[in-house]
Amino acid sequence: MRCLAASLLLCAAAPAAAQTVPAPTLDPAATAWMLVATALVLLMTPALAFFYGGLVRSKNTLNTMMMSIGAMGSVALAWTLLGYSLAFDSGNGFVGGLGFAGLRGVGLEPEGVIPHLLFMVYQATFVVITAALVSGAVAERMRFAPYLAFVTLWSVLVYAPVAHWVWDPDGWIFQLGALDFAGGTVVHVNAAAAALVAALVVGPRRDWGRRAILPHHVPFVLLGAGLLWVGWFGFNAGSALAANATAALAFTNTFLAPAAALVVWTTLDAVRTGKPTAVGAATGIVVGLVAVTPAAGHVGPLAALAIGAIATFPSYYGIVWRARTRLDDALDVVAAHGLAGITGALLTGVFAERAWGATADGLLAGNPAQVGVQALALAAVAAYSAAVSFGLLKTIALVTDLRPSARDEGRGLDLTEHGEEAYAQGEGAILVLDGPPHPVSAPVPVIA
Amino acid sequence: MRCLAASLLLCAAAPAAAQTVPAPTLDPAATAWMLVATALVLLMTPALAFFYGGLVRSKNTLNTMMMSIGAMGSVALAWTLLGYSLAFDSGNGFVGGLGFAGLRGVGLEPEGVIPHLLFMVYQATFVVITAALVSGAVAERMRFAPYLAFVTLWSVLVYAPVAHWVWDPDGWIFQLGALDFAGGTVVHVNAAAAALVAALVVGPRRDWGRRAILPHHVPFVLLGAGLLWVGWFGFNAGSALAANATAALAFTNTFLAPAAALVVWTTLDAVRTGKPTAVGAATGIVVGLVAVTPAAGHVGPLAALAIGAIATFPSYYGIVWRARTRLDDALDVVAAHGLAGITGALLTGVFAERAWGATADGLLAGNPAQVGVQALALAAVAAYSAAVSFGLLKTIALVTDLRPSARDEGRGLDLTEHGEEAYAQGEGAILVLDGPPHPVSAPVPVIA
Amino acid sequence: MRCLAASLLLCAAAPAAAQTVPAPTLDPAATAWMLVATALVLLMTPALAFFYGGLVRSKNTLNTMMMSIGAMGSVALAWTLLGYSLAFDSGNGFVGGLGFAGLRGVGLEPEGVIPHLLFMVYQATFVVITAALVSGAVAERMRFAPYLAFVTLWSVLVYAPVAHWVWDPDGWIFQLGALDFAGGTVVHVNAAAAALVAALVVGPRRDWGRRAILPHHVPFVLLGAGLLWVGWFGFNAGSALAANATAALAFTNTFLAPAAALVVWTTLDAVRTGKPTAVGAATGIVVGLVAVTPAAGHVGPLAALAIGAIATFPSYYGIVWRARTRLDDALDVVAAHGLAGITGALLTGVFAERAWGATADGLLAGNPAQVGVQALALAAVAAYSAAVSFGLLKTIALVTDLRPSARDEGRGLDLTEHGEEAYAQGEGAILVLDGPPHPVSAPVPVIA
Amino acid sequence: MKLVVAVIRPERLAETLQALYHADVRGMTVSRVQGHGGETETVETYRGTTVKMELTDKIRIEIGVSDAFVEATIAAVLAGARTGEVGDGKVFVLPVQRVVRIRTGETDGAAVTPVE
Amino acid sequence: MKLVVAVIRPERLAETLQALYHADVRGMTVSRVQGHGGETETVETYRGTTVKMELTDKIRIEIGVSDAFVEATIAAVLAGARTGEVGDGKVFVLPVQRVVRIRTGETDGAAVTPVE
Amino acid sequence: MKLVVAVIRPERLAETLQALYHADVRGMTVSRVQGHGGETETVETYRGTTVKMELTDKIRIEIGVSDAFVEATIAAVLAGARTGEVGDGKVFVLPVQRVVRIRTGETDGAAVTPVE
Ligand SMILES: Nc1ncnc2c1ncn2[C@@H]1O[C@H](COP(=O)(O)OP(=O)(O)O)[C@@H](O)[C@H]1O
Ligand SMILES: Nc1ncnc2c1ncn2[C@@H]1O[C@H](COP(=O)(O)OP(=O)(O)O)[C@@H](O)[C@H]1O
Ligand SMILES: Nc1ncnc2c1ncn2[C@@H]1O[C@H](COP(=O)(O)OP(=O)(O)O)[C@@H](O)[C@H]1O
Repeated sequence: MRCLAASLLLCAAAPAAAQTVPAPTLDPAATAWMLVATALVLLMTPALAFFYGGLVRSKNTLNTMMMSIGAMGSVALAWTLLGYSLAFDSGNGFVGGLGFAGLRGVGLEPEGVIPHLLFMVYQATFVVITAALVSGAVAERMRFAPYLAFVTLWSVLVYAPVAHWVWDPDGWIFQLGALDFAGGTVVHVNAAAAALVAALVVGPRRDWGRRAILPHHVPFVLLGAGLLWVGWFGFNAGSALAANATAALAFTNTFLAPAAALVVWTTLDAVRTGKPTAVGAATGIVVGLVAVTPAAGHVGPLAALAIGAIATFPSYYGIVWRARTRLDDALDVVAAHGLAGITGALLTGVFAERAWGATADGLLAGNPAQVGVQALALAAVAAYSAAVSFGLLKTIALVTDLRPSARDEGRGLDLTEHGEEAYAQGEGAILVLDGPPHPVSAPVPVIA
Repeated sequence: MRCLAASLLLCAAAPAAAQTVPAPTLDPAATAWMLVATALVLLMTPALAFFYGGLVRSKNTLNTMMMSIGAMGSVALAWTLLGYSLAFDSGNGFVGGLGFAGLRGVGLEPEGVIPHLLFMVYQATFVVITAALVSGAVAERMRFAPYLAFVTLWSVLVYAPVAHWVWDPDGWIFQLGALDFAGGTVVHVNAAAAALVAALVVGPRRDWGRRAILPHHVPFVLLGAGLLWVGWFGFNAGSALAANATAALAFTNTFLAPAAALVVWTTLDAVRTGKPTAVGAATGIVVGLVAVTPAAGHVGPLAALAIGAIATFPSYYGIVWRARTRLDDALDVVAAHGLAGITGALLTGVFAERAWGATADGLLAGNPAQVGVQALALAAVAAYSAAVSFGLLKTIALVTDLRPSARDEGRGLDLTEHGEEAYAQGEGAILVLDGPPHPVSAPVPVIA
Repeated sequence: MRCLAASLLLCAAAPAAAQTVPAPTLDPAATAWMLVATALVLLMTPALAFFYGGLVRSKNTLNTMMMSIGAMGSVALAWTLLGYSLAFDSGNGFVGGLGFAGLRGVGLEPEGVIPHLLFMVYQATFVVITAALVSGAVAERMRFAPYLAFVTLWSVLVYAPVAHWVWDPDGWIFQLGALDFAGGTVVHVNAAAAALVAALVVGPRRDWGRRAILPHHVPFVLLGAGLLWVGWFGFNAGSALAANATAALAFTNTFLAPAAALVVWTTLDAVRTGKPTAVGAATGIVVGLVAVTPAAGHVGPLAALAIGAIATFPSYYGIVWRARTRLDDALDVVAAHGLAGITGALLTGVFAERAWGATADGLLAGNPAQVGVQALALAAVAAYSAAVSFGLLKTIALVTDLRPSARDEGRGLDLTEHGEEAYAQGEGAILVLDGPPHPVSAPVPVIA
Repeated sequence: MKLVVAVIRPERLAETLQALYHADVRGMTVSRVQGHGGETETVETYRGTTVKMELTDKIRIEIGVSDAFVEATIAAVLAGARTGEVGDGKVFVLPVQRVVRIRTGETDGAAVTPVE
Repeated sequence: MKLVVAVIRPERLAETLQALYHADVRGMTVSRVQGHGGETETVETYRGTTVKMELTDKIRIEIGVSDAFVEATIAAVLAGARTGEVGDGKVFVLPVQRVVRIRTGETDGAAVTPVE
Repeated sequence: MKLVVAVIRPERLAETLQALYHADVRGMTVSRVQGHGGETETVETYRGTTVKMELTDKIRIEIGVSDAFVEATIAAVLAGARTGEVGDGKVFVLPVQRVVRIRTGETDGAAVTPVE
């Protein structure tokens, strides 16, 4: 729970961690931690670029990576200049005001116990990775420009209001009392709903289901998963917005849930096919991380283990099932982020405990209503994100093609969208200089 | 020295860093640092996956990487549920109690000056990387399931008691006064002893010594070494368990020793073969890091330079010599971690100075007995680890084969153990759908 | 601005962040942050190894990477033993004394609010990356030994005095009042001047301009850029030397400037060739980071956006133009670090504001003279660096060849300088044992 | 005995393999190559450098067949690999003087008799 | 003049090179290929996708030899590459009309005379 | 119809392509191979292991030409690929019985007539 207004309460509730923080001063230790946490969350976007980039075919490597890297530019700017205000300025229950637009009034004064600008940047790293997550659903067949336009607009029109609903004390979901510590709903379910719609609107890859499409670089997938895990500590434990006991709890849970998910996923793999796969291990880690995200500062460590283990099942079987459908969610954003996000959010409603610092108890602590609140929040966010995503994509499609031609898709988007190859050997590459490359005297081609 | 009870003394002894820390409260700055240090140590395991994965042939890349990644699941869980208690619960001189089993009583209350759960997770990241280190000795020819069973059991039966011996105030080696700041003995010599035994029990690769076996991806080795160095700051400076002068000293030494080792190793390479190799540079960095691990918070910076430089020699010549023997310690765990760990631990006994914060002086400060204490600790840990490792491997071998068949070993473990290729081109891959892949009318094969 | 003496003033000036820090005690939160910041800056050197290594042809991958990794050894030692003293010991306006040589008197006592040794190591990570930057200009055709000798001597004879000029309160540029928060001039322009001279003295690659030379691994370039961005937070925000509002401001600016540069660069690419390239995106990020380096703690966030956006233009067109000249600055160090460093330093003189913590106002705040001061500092540093670099290279050339033979250059420096291949397949590799590899009975070669 | 060498588009490999399979051709050797022919060149840009790629990725398939099978094999390749666009590739038929199966040392006809 | 083309298992390359060396064959050209034949297919799984790999890694060796050397060359390949398991590969002998050594322009016999 | 197979140094590929282009040869197929011949071996060291690399990177070019073009093609390869140092490579000329253009099914002469 990263609501600023509530942080004092939270700290007070955290076992053995009561600290009286005089509200309006900077806390250097919190600042130190949040500087690092922000850097860690930023790391997640290049990490995702490798996670996703390794899963596609080599001819689409750079395009897939650029879908993440590109978001670090345009989405970051859109957030800074507008989205942040819509999310965190006080407004009504549905959207924040324009008071912080263009960073007006956002300076070094404390917001909670850290400088306001640092809080803004920390949140910016969230929206960047959220937007980048969407790209997995449309990998290998969406053109770069409409993709970037889509996620940039989405970050302002969907992410910012949803963040306001859930995290701002004014927000209607916040006021309902839904628990979302670090963004299970705001980040993962939100992105997955957009991903689902994007996969459907853009349509499947032309050779999907007709040809085997294999990950071209599994070590990159493992690199991505490893760096994502490290970065996720900033994501979850940073959401405590201070270097306190809540941060330590969120950190611990962010260690335990993926460890449990990794063990369960590997076991499911071994049982189903006899072979625990590396792609599976990487996926299991991410699923465990997603599932614990809404719960991280609200549940105890054994509950985190349970959440990581349980959340594995829907995602695992969702992935296996999806491959048999006609839904070309190329890198399984819906199964990995959507299903695990939903499971995590619902289980947060089950396992949350005031004793561990949650602002509300969950089912097991005697408050079954919390599960309903969680479900409502999920449904609202997913529906809103899906609806606006649909409208956005259809609108962009009026202006430009969402997809490359069949020929370009066949040759790979690295060449056709970016004019580059990921792994160039340089053979047969002729340098184009100012004059003609090699002066030919009326070529009389005889043999071709 | 990470013993909690002694931390006050330590701080007091550290030059110009006397701080009076009221024992039972959380220190936010220490918490901030330890959150980060824990994340950094966790990063070391994926880093090791790349260090090791780059050194093997491409057909065994994923298997080698999974040996590290897999430990992040099962070893982490075993530690959380049992190992931590055996290591850090009060017990007798040989093993801790079961008081913390299942995380009973491990909450957010301060342990030292940080939340107890954070201390537990910090230690968990140590056991994960220690277990993963062992895999280098059996790379390219041990089956995944028995490997994972072995290191998981080893982490409970060997690592946890040894950590208790050395780091718990009850531990018999602790009480002897052996110095091991961040785990030269507990981590590196311990892992190397297990690695030696595992290499011998599993036996050499079938083509070892008969064929040239070359690292398939040296940039990965450099990536691993670079990330290991960064992570190692968490490992060594985090072992101060606070953001104090001792942490800064350990950090400094963790910068200087590998720098010195890198220079010396590169020079030895240039002298021996005329060419300073990249694999050598990466190895030199790791050796310097290993050697300074036991010394990091106990010696001054010039001593750290000396330790890094001196420790290079046994490891360098150990690696050259080992390649001429029949010991197929495939990735030289014994030479890089064992010899450097031993050298570092003994040199800690030489260079330790109370003036720099050590709890005992070393040889050069007039206490030659410390070297003997260090040697005793090394011998005990190595012997225990070797003996139990032998028993464990022989036991597991009763249940399942430790090794793949000759055919599977030849084809590579990625395919045979994990059903994947690291770098799939997708050529000739036929999608298996629910029905038969391509319906054939009574194939009458005429040509093959 | 990392001048220690001025840090109190700075903090006092930073809006809403006034803290009274009792000078001679350690600040644990500052220590926590600076431990991390130092680790982050160290990460930048392996990151650069991948950024540069991906841009060259595969036959020169390891050599290019080793040019960065090697600096982590010899340059680090030279700094520790001598350079640090020349830079930060009190001396005259041009060079520091020898008081800190061999780390004499450099211990755990506070320097500012962090342990002196930590300050020394933090600065060491700067000189390492600065030296490594130079390598991009001579990639693919400078021998390793003279390269390493050059940058090591350069780090002592150029970097250390220049750091003294700019950052030490005694330094003549410091006293002029030039603003260089984290090293736009000391690091980037300084390195670029050396790079320019080195490219000219060493001469172009033999096939430069005659053959297409393509980056062999663009994902590595993106990995490098991503890790550089993360590390740069330590570089810029760490230069506040405390976890305070200035650090938060520098951090924010280090997020915004590259985001803006990324957007502008990608747009320029799309406009010029119709295709936004991944190499371009990576380059844009680096250029934005370079440009904001001198400004990071001196300007507001909107100014940082402007700096990132504006600095893109000279670097972009500089790179396009350079490829048409005979200057083989292979990886465009001059355009990416020199031009962006100059632009950033001048714009610091434009946008600096005391209100944001700068020690002087810039042009827009009514102090046009600051731009002149910035220009003078740039000219002096560039001229000194270029002159001494020239002398050093010519001197080294007297002792040994700077370049490999044409044949070695053609075969690639990995093989000829390091005796390794980056990506060995192992085919046709014959193990050399003690005896002859395969005993041959008087080979009578008939066919070749 | 003939050696049929076909150079095809990578994206038609699966179809070509399937067509060969239907034609009861089982033994073949495949490699990744690059071809130059009538296809339009691609332009790539790396920083200030612009290059024309004169080579396009292709797949080379080498199939040893008995004389009677040559026609069927060529027909299968044509059926599997054709898109009708420039760049579909070529088939070369080379004479073979001898074929040996390494496993058994059998030669010629026997060498290319299937296993099962 | 003949061109002996052998397709062998990668793990037998070192032995095959050695056998050729003993047979005094010095010049050859080697490439990585993939083969389809009688070997059992491998199954791989990537998330929900299961695939059969119809191609197995092989090495192709191309050796230009004078007619008198053909037998010795084939014998060396057979000796070095055979394991007796399905998948050992094939040797094809192709007629060659001309050989030119690029360095000198020498043709035929002279073109394949060794250097030292 | 002939198939001209040239094995050359990678660093001479650009020049060779250009020479072929000037000789009006447009269709060809190129692959990365490794060769063994008279070149001195390279020594590499990986930790304690020292190896001799017996293979050197080469490029293999396969060019289908009508009989009248054989000489010009060989001359172009020699002009483009020669450095005069050991390791320049070889050219083999193989007879071809039939050529088919996959796109159109045209055979022989017609199959190798250019597109534009
Ligand atoms: N004369 C030739 N010799 C060898 N390979 C050729 C020849 N001509 C074409 N090829 C191969 O066939 C591919 C397709 O040829 P191209 O002329 O582009 O198309 P098409 O065959 O449809 O006219 C080329 O990329 C090349 O690999
Ligand atoms: N007819 C053929 N044409 C070309 N290559 C072949 C042919 N038959 C087999 N090969 C090559 O030989 C390899 C081994 O053949 P296979 O039939 O599997 O085993 P074996 O030769 O032991 O019966 C194949 O993988 C393929 O590369
Ligand atoms: N008999 C041969 N058969 C096939 N390829 C050969 C043969 N001899 C040489 N080659 C190829 O030609 C390359 C150069 O040959 P080499 O003997 O080293 O030099 P040169 O041709 O200049 O005497 C070799 O690396 C190999 O790829």
